[in-house]
Order: sequence, then structure tokens, then C-alpha cells
Amino acid sequence: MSSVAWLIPALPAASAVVIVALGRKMPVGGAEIGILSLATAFVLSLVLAVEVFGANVAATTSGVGEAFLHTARVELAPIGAGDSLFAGIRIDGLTVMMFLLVTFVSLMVHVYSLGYLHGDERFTWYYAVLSFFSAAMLLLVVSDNLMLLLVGWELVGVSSFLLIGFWWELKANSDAAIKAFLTTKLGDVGLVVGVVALWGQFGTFDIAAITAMVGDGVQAGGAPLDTGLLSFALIAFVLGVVGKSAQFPLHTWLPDAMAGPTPVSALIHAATMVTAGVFLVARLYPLYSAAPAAQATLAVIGAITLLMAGLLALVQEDIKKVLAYSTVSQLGYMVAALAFSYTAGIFHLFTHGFFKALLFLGAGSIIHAAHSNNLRDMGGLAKVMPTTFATFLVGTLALMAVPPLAGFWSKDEILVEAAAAGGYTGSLVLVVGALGGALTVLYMTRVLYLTFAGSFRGEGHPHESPRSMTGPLVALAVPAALIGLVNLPVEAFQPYAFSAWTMFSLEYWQTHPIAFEPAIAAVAVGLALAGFLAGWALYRALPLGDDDPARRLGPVSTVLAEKYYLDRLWTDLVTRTIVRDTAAPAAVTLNDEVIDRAVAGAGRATVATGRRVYDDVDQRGIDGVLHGLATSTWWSGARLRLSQSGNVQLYAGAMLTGVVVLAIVFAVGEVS
Amino acid sequence: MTDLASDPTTVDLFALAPELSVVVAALLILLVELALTGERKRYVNLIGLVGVVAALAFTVALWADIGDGARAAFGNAFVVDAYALLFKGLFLSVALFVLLLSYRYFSEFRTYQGEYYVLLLGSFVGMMLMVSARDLVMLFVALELVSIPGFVMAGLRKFDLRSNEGALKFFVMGVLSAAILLFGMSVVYGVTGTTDLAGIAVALETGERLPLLLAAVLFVIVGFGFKISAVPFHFWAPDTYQGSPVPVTAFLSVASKAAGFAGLLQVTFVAFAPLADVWAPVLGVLAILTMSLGNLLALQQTNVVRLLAYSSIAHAGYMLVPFGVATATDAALNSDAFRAVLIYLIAYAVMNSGAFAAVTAVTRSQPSRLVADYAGLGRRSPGLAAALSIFLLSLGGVPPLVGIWAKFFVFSVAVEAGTAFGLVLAAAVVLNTVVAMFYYLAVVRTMWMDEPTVEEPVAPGKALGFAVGGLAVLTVVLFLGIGVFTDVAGVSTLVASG
Amino acid sequence: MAAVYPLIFAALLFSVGVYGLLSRRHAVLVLMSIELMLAAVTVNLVTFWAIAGDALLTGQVFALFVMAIGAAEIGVGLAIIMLIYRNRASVNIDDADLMKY
Amino acid sequence: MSVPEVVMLATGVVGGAAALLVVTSRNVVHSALYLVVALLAVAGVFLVLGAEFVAWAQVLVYVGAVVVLLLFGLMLTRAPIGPTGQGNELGKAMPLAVALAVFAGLVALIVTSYGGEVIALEHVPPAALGEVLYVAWALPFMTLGFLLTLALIGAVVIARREEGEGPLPEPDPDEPEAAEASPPDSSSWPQRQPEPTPDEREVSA
Repeated sequence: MSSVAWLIPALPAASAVVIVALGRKMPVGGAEIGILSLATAFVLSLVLAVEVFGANVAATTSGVGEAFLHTARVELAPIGAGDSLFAGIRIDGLTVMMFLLVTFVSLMVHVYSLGYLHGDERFTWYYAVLSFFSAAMLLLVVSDNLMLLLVGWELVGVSSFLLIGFWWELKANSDAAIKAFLTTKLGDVGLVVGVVALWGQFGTFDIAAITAMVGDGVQAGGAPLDTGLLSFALIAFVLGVVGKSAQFPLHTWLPDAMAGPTPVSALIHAATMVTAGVFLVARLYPLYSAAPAAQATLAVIGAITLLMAGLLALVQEDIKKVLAYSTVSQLGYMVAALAFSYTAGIFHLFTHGFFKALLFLGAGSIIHAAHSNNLRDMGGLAKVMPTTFATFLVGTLALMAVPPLAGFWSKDEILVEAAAAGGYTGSLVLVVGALGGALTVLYMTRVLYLTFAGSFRGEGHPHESPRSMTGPLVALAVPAALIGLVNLPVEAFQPYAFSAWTMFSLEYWQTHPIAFEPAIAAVAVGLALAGFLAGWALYRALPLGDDDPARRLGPVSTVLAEKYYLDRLWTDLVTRTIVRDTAAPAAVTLNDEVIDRAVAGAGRATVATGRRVYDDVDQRGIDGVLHGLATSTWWSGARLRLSQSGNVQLYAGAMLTGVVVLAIVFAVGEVS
Repeated sequence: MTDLASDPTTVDLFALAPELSVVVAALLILLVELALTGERKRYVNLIGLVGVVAALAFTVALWADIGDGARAAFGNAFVVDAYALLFKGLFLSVALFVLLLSYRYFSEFRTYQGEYYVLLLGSFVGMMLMVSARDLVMLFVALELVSIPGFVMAGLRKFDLRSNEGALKFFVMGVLSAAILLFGMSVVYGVTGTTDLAGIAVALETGERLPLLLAAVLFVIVGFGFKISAVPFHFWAPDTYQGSPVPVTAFLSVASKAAGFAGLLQVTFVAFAPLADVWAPVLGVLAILTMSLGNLLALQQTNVVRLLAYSSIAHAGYMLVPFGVATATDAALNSDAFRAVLIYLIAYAVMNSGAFAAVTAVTRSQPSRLVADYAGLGRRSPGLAAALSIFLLSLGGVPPLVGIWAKFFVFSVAVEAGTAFGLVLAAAVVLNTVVAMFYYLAVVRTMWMDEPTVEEPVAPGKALGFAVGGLAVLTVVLFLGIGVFTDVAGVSTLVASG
Repeated sequence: MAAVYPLIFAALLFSVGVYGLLSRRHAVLVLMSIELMLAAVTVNLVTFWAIAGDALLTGQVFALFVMAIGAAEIGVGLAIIMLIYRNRASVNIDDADLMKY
Repeated sequence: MSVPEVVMLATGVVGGAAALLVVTSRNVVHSALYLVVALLAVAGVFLVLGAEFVAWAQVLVYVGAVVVLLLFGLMLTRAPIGPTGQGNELGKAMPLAVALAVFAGLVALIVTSYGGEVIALEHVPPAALGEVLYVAWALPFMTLGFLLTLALIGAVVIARREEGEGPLPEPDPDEPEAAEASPPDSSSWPQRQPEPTPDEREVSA
């Protein structure tokens, strides 16, 4: 089966071509071709998963053999210096995991878009690009060498540019597409630098060969490994990761990229494109473990990102932007996790892909009904959109890391690994990660409250979305709820678990068992509960004074009196999950007036911090610097162009002056 | 130079066959055009095409003939080796392309069709002679044979003051740089006592380093710096490119520039190789200046041709980077640097020709050449817009297009040098790549995202459409096929090793 | 005979040519300045031939070629100047600044 | 000081002075005549150095042909034969500084590199030159022939007056990106002004 794995990226690619060629003549405008190809790809991925995961489990249970690895390649052309350009596939646990995630989410998005983009004039074009994007992403994950990976990476960038700017008639949309492309392009420069540096050091693009050489502690020509050079290349890769996976400080493109159609956001900003950077680090994990400096960089960047983006998510009014910042924050978790543990990083990638895609598609359904992205124009939707509400709730709880939903297991795993790693970076990620968990709960509580509680504040009469949209929601809710169980931190289960499926070597799997620390889990859940209480208290008892940090949420206060849904939510959440499982007595006591106020105060302070970070640091600072960079580049060009005066004698003078100056440079160079 | 006089009575006509077929075509055009009248004058283009194709065939035949060796005629003044043939093939392909580009442009233009083709082919003869020249005298004569018809062609839009001015500026700067170049060559001859490139290298290896000689090396570099429009010798380029007929602009920015690089490669890597520690840093500094200034100025442009002009200046900067890391001692590094320049030139020729072909096509319906004219091209002529997007993205260095290899080899040789200066150059390349993406993408965005101002599609015509389509395919295919040239370029480094 | 005399003469001609090229407005005078620079080159070449005395007379031959090419350049240059004169009735070289920036 | 050195110095001083007058004279025709003197001095230097054929070629090609061509150019452009405005936008300081820097640099380099070099003068008859020119230098020589042909064709193409040619209306200088003039098709030619109006000519002169 693994020998025909190349079909998995090839099918969507072919589908893109066919849709362009024949789509307009098809009854559903080409969508059926895309759906069919993705469904086939998904089925193939499942079959492949059985084979690969089965082989890995056989290895872990018997304790002999190696992690499954199948490579096949075709030589395209020699590129000199003894190396050739290959088109090659690399099938291992990581590839198959990405296949499953990408094909499944992409299939769901394909189906969902039938309803969402129904009647759009560029419907066929949309499906073609969507298929093309899936193909590019699958190419990225299947490549066995860095050059092909770079090609996939760039194709993902180009197709995401087309998708984000899909409704290009609105200037904001095309600007967002340009911004996304340019920012990630800036990161790509780091990637190119890294690829060239690794090529220079190891004389090949082949990932397996480089990994083997690092394992043996050698580089090209058998010379001993230069760790400094390796760290340079890997940190250059981190720049690529920062761009593509929207890490601090290049994260600003992602919220803007929400201008694209919502299913696109679900696909590329939850499960695929933004995870490319995380995937890259995971792919090169054996290299990173040989370069502690690069790992520390990952930990610090991830920690900053997850905290900062969590704060930012608190103050967004656009539901998609909340989710966008939430994605940035979760990507921060993954990047930080990869500083310590391969499995923890990709496990969170895996679970997050499902529940965040669910949340985006749910948000799309909500937007479809409310005809607005703004949280102010929503409210009371639980009644009219029961399916959306239920599935969105599942996604939210998974994101909040409520046990036993998907997010709990993966996030807990990250914290445990960070604690086990210790040191400055480990402690940093542990503390920040736990705080970030509380923040996550806080902002998601707010979204839930503003969207579903109270009564509808927007225009018109919202109604439940069509089947083609709710179907994928339900289909995604299942893995969002349950997928975390595939890596239960129980020792006996380990040889059959996710960590075994996706291991890159048996040795790594044996030396890195999945652990569970009740203390850490308890603290995390406690903090999450605190976050929830703060959110609840804040939005229930929101005063309307001028000094209120959340006063921009003014209309909220009018519906605060009707706290029916919040109460129900509260009851559901606390009684059925948190309270029953871990912290029942604490919750009851905390409901006390005094603590309630204190917590509300803490919540308000957090919101204020988020607001300040957003206004001063993110919008004025980072965005300003990026913008300023562009402006100053332009400005220096504007000055320089005056040198082109149009007078040929000035040109000649410049030429001769150049000669004289060069002569001086020459002379100085000769003397020194 | 001693064997130059050895056997003057026999001339190796086969070695000269590519040049001769183009010369014959040029002279035939001159005669035949007199016999044709009116519309039919345009058929002289076909004579040119036949001549160029014949020359290409001879080039291939010579390629098969020489194997790993070389043929020489007129002593050492004319050498046919893999390096020379690679460049001849490149020039002839560009000639083919420029002829396709010119067919409709000049048949509508009516005046001086025949003369234009004669001048164009003559200039290409100069390029072909130049890459075979292993002697300063021959090199100079060939360089002038490239330049002088260029001055005239730049001014062929005689009714247009911009074209007049472009020609004047080109002429003044060209003649000035020729004078500087000659002054340098005269001193090099004086110090070494020979004009033979290999002989110069031998003399420099052993002789003392006279200060005057170093200045002369600088003068020679300046002379070629004009031809490749390196900063600060670039000023003529944007004005001339803007004023010239578009096919001539394509010719100037691709072929003429490639010829300048060929000449620079020959004098630096062959003749001046022992002085590499002197000229390499200077050319490296020029590289940084050239790419940065070119890109910063390109950001400002609203005229597409000027934008491409500055972009082509910036590309000259990238191509100068390998010169900046050359050394007098490390033959392997020099060989890689040499190869990086060759590959860049090939990739650049393909993608930049393509960009100019697409611009020519659009200019036919909207002569103002503004970026704004490209608004909505994606809807009016999706094929043309897709091709132009491919060319621009390739120029920006986006895989999977051939442009990434150009940047890749330049960048890797800068890193390979392992010196601080090499890393500075590498960083400059990276930063400039980012800046350049801004203006390439601005055009791409305009094409696909802005509302069209006019609705009717662009009709490029058969010859031009063929050129655009073929080059777009080549830009993609060469991403995979670059290996063909990396090996050839490897062989050609025999020039570098003397 | 001391070699510096003709060489300094050549340097003088070259620098004077540079001055004229940069300072004069009249386009034909700019051409004359270029002629001076080319003459400087021929003086250099012949002097270096006299110093080296090579059998192929490279310096002399090169000087002849430079003259011929110089003449060709002047021909083309004058033609361009006359073209501009016909189109704008001016031979001032700094009037030619339609295209800039 | 030997006789050749004295002759060399004398021609050098005369030639240098004439060259300076070429670029500083206010009258363009005077400039052309000074150019004759400067180029004759160059020919004299060649003679002293023993390059007889090159010297006569210099006289014939430059003094005999090029200067005449330049004078024709001056006449045909109907430039005011007499004093012309000196200054251009660069002023005088910048050209002077650059020229002096070039001169000073070159002289310093020449003196350090060739200060002690002495030339053993030898006379080369034209016949000797002919022998190498058509044998060793045959290829560049033939190339040169082709080049001269092309230059001739090019000069004729550019210099020939077109039907309907003449000053175009000055484009708006604030709009450097304005549409370029389109190629003339035969239908539009008769509408062009064949001659500039006197006003335009005065303004631009």
C-alpha cells in the first residue's frame, strides 16, 4: 500500500486540473470531483494508516525492529556537486498522521463549502484552488527531501494567497492576502537559508540521510559534526516556522487572513497550512535534539506566543479573530512542546486540527446565520441552531482542555513534558502554559456567552444551517471529543497508542514514555476553572462604569440580566465535567460572593492587559514595526530615485566618481 | 600569443560556422529587403530566423565535435570550448526569441525593418565572437560590435523624444565606459606585455604588483560594469530601456547584459585570476550596492518597463555575488562561483525574456506601459496573466520555478566561501529577495485582483504568443532540468582553471 | 627616453577629456571630449608597445583598431545628435532629461 | 636631455594646451580647430615613439576625417557658430574636481610604476605592421570591417530625415509616465507638422 501512497497528494492535484478543465460543465460545478478525490485520498490514508501504524505497533509490542519507514524516489536531475534533485516520498508515522488529518479536514471542508459557497460566482474556481491547496499540503508532508518540501511549502503559500484573497473585490481581503503572503514569505527566507545551510553542511537534501548523519555525529565528507553550524541552520528554520505557523512576532497576518471564506480558515488556519511549521520541526526533530540552542529558541518563542495570543483573543469582537488568536496561541503550545517532546508536539497538532477545524466551521455556520462576524450581533443562537451549538460546545470544551475531551490529553502532555524537562525553558513553558490554559477558558467562555446566551442582537431571523454544513460539524465533533483517547497515558496502553503509531524511532519511543502527573493535571484544571469563573463572573456582573475595561462590549450588559443560558451552561459544565471529576468542593466555595468579586477583578485585569497588549504592542508595536519597515524601505527608495536625474552628464559624473571612490577602496584594500 | 602567427593560411571555418551563418543572414537581409516592397518587407524576419536556427545547428554540431576538448582558430584569439558554446547557445536562443518578439512590432513600425534586423544580428555576432575571444583586442572589438548597433537600435523610435534621449544616454555612457575600459586594457597590456588572457594570468602570477596595474584592473571592471549596468554605472539603463522599442529593451536587458557578464567572467576568472583578492571585494561591494539600489528603486516605479529595468539591475547585483567570493587560490570555490554565474544567467535569460515578451504583448493594446494597465489582466487574458505571473514569481525566486536555482547557487557559493564577507553577501541576497517580492507581487496582485479598466483581451499574435507560452513552460521545466546546465557549467570551468 | 613623458601626456589628455565630458553643454563638444580620451588611450598603447617591443606589434595594432572604432562611434554619435536636434531643435545635452527617477 | 625627449616634451605641451582649449573655448568651432592641434600633437608623439604608420593613420583618420565630420555636424545642427553658454547643471567645480582627481591619481600611479622606465626607441616601418595585421590580427581586423559596415548603416538610419519628422509637442514634464508616442502609421504622417514653428525653435534653443 505504501508504494502507491504518492496517489494521496496526486489525486487532489489531478482533481484541481480536472475541475479547471471540466468543472463548469458538471452538475455541481466541479465540487463533486474535489469531494470524490479527497474522499478517495482519505480512504487511502486510512488504509495506509492501518499498515503503518500496525507495523509500528508490532515493533513496540515486540520491542524489536524499527519504526516504519518507506521511501521511494525518482531522480529528476543532477544539480551538481554530486547531488541530484529527487522527487521522493517518505511514508512514516508522522506522514500518515498528517495524511489523516489533512485529508479528513479537507474532505469536511469540501463538503461544508457546498452549502457555504452555494451560488458564488467563482464556485468552480474555489474548488479548484481548494483541491490544489490540499495537494500542495500533502506534497509538503510526503516529501523525503528538503527541496521538494520547500516546493510544497511555497505552493501552499501561493494557494493560500489565492484562497485568503478569494473575495478580492473587497480591498481588505486582497490586502490581507498580500499581508499573509508577504509575512510568510519573510519566514520562507529563513527556510531557504536553512535548506541551503543544511545542504552546505551535509551535501544533500535528503532528510533521512541528514538525520542519519546527525545521528552518527558527522557531516559531509565524514568530518565531525559542527553543532554551531547545525544550530544556525535550525534557527533559520525557526524563522520559517515563525512565519508560516504565525508565531510571535510574525503572527499578525493570521488574524487578518480571516478575511477569506470561513471554510478556508478552517482548512488552512486550523489544520493544515499553519501547522506546516510545526510539522517541519517535527520532521527534523532528531536534528533539533542535537541542537539545544535551537530547542531553547523554540521554547521561548512558543511560550511568548501562547501567552500573548491568548490575551489578544480576549478582546476581539470578530468571532473568527478570537479563533484566529486562539489558533496562534495553540500553535505556540505546539512549538514550545517540540522543544521537549516530539510526541507531545505532534499530538497537540493532531487533536487541535480536529477541534479547531470544528470551531471554525461552527463559526462559519454562526456567521452564515447571523450575517455578521461580530460577536455583538449574535446572542441567543443556541435555541435556533441546536446542532451548531452542540458541536461548537464540544469543540470549545476540547479547546478548553476539559477532560476527557481531545484537548485535555494533548495539552496535559505538553505541560508534563515541560515539567519533566525542567530548567529555565521547561519551567517557563510549564508556568506560561498553565496560565495560557486559564486564558483559553476565559476567552472561550466569553465567545460562548456572547454567541449563544441571551437573545439575538443582530438583524433578521437566524436559522440552522443546511445539512451539507451541519453534517461536517457532527463528523468533526466525534474526533474532537474522542481523539485524545488514542494516547491515553496508561502504561499498558503505550505500545498501542498514538506515541507508538507516530514514533520516528523505536529507541526514542522506548526512552520517552508518555507520563501523567495528577498534580499538574489538577493544577491545570484548577487554573482552567479559575479562568471559567473569572469569565463567568466578569460577563455576569459586568458593571457599566466608564472605567470598565470591557466597556466596548456595551450591548452585552443589556442581555446580562437574561443569564438563562449562562446558568445552564454553568450547570452543564460544572456539574457534568469539572465538578464531578475533580474540583466539586472548590467550585461550590468559590461561588461565594467575596471570591466571586475577587475573581471578577482578576478577570477584568486580564482583559485590560489583553486590551493594552493588543493596542500598544500588537497593533502599534509589532504591526507598526513591520509597517514601518515597509515604509522606510519605500522611503529610502524614494530618496534614492532622485539620483536618477535624467541628465546624462550627471550619470557620467557618477560613473567617474564611482571610479575614483572605487580606486580609494582598492588602495585601502591593498594597503591593509 | 606566440602561436597566433603559426598557421595563418588555413582557417577553421567549421569553428566559425555559427558566426558566419548569422553574418550571411544579416547580409542577405540587407540585399533581399531592397527587392521586397511594402508589407512583404516583414519576411526578412524569416531570413534572420533561418540564419539563427542554422547557427544553432552548427553550435550543436560543434558541441558534439569538441567533446571535452576545444577547437581554436586564428591562434588563441578564437577558441571554441564548452563555455563558449554554452554562451553561443544562450545568445542564439535569445536571438530567436527577440526575432519572434520583433516580427509584429517592426512590421507595424514599417521603417527600417531590414536595417533593424541587420543591426540586431550583427550585435549577436559580436556576442558570439566575444565568448570565443581569449585576447583583449578581440574582446574589445567584439564588445564594440555588441554595443554600437545597440546605440542605433535604442534610437529606432526616431519620432519619439524618449527614444532619442535613451539612445543619446546609452551612447554617451557607452563610449565613456569604452574609453575607461580601453585605458585599463592599455595599461594591462603595458604591464604584462601581452593581450592574451592566459598570458596575462601567467605574467601577473610572476610579475610584481604595480599600483598602476591595480588601477587598470579597476578600469576594466568599470568598463564591463557599464555593460552589466552595475551601480554606479547603471544610470543609463532605466532611461534607455524605457525609451527603446520593447524588443530592443528585451535584447539589451538579456543578451547585452549576458554578453557583459561573459566578458567580465573571462577577464576576471581567466586573466586577472591571480589578483582575485583585489577585485573580488570590489565586485562584492558593487554587488551589494547594485542589488539593493535596484530593488529599492524598482519599488518606486509605476511604469512596468522601468520596473523591469530596475529589477534587471538588481539581478545583475545577484549575479555579481559569486565574483565577490572568488579567491586567487581556491580553484574549487572559483569553479563553483563561475558555475553560479552561468546558471543565474541562463535562468535569468529565460524568465526575464518571458517577462518582456508578456509586456510587449500588453503594450500592443495599451501603449502607456503603466502597472495600472495590468489591472484585471487575469480576467481579460488569463493565459497571458498566468505566464507573466510565472515569470515574475520566478524572478522573485519562488519554487518550483527556475528562478530559485539561480538564487540557490549564488547563495550557496556565498555561504560556501565561509568568510565573513561571504556571509554578508549571502545576507544581502536574502534581504533583497524579500524586498524584491514586494514589487513583483504588486504587479501580480494588480493583474489578478484589480478591476480591469478595459475589457477586451490582449491579442499577442502567433509569434509572440508562441514566445510567451514557450518561455513560461521553460521557466517551469527548467526547475527540473537545471541539471543539464550544472554539468555543462562544470565542464566549462576549464576556462577558469586556465 | 623616459617612459613617463608620453604616459603623463596620455593621462593629461584623458583627464581633460573627462573634464570636457562633464562640463560642456554642447553635445558635439561632448563628442570631442570623448575623442580626446580615446586619443589618450592610443598614446598609452603605442607607448607601452615601445616599452615592451613585442613581436606582434600589439600596441600599434590595438591603437589602429581604437582609432577605427572611435571614428565609427563618432559617426553614430553625430547621427544621434542630429536626430535629437531635428526633433527638439537643441543640441544641449542637459535638455535631454525627459525620463528620470 | 636627448633630442627625442625635447620633441616629446614640446609636442606634449602643445598638445596638452590645445586639449585644454578644446574643452574650455567658448566658441565651438574654435574647439574643433584646437582639437586638430591636439590630435596632430598625438600623431607627433607616435612619430617620436617610432610608430610611423599609426601616426599617419592618426593624421588621416582623425584630422582628415573625424574633425571634418565634427565640423559638418556643427554646421548641420545649425548651432550658433560662436560663443555658447558654458555651464551645465553640474557647474564647474564637480567636473574639475573629478578630472583633477583622475589626473592626480594617474600621474601618481604612473610615476610610482614607471618612474625609472626608459624606452629604447625603434622605428617600425609600415610594412612590418602590415605583415602582422593581416596575419596574426586577421580575425579582429575582419570583425572591425563588419563593425564599420554596421556603424555606417546605423548612422544612415538614424541620421536620415523622415517624412513628417520634426519636433513633437513637448510632453507635460509633470507626467513623465504619459503614454509614449505610438509608432507612426502611414495614415497619420501627413498630419504631422513637417517643420517646427519658429516659436518652438526659439524656446528650445
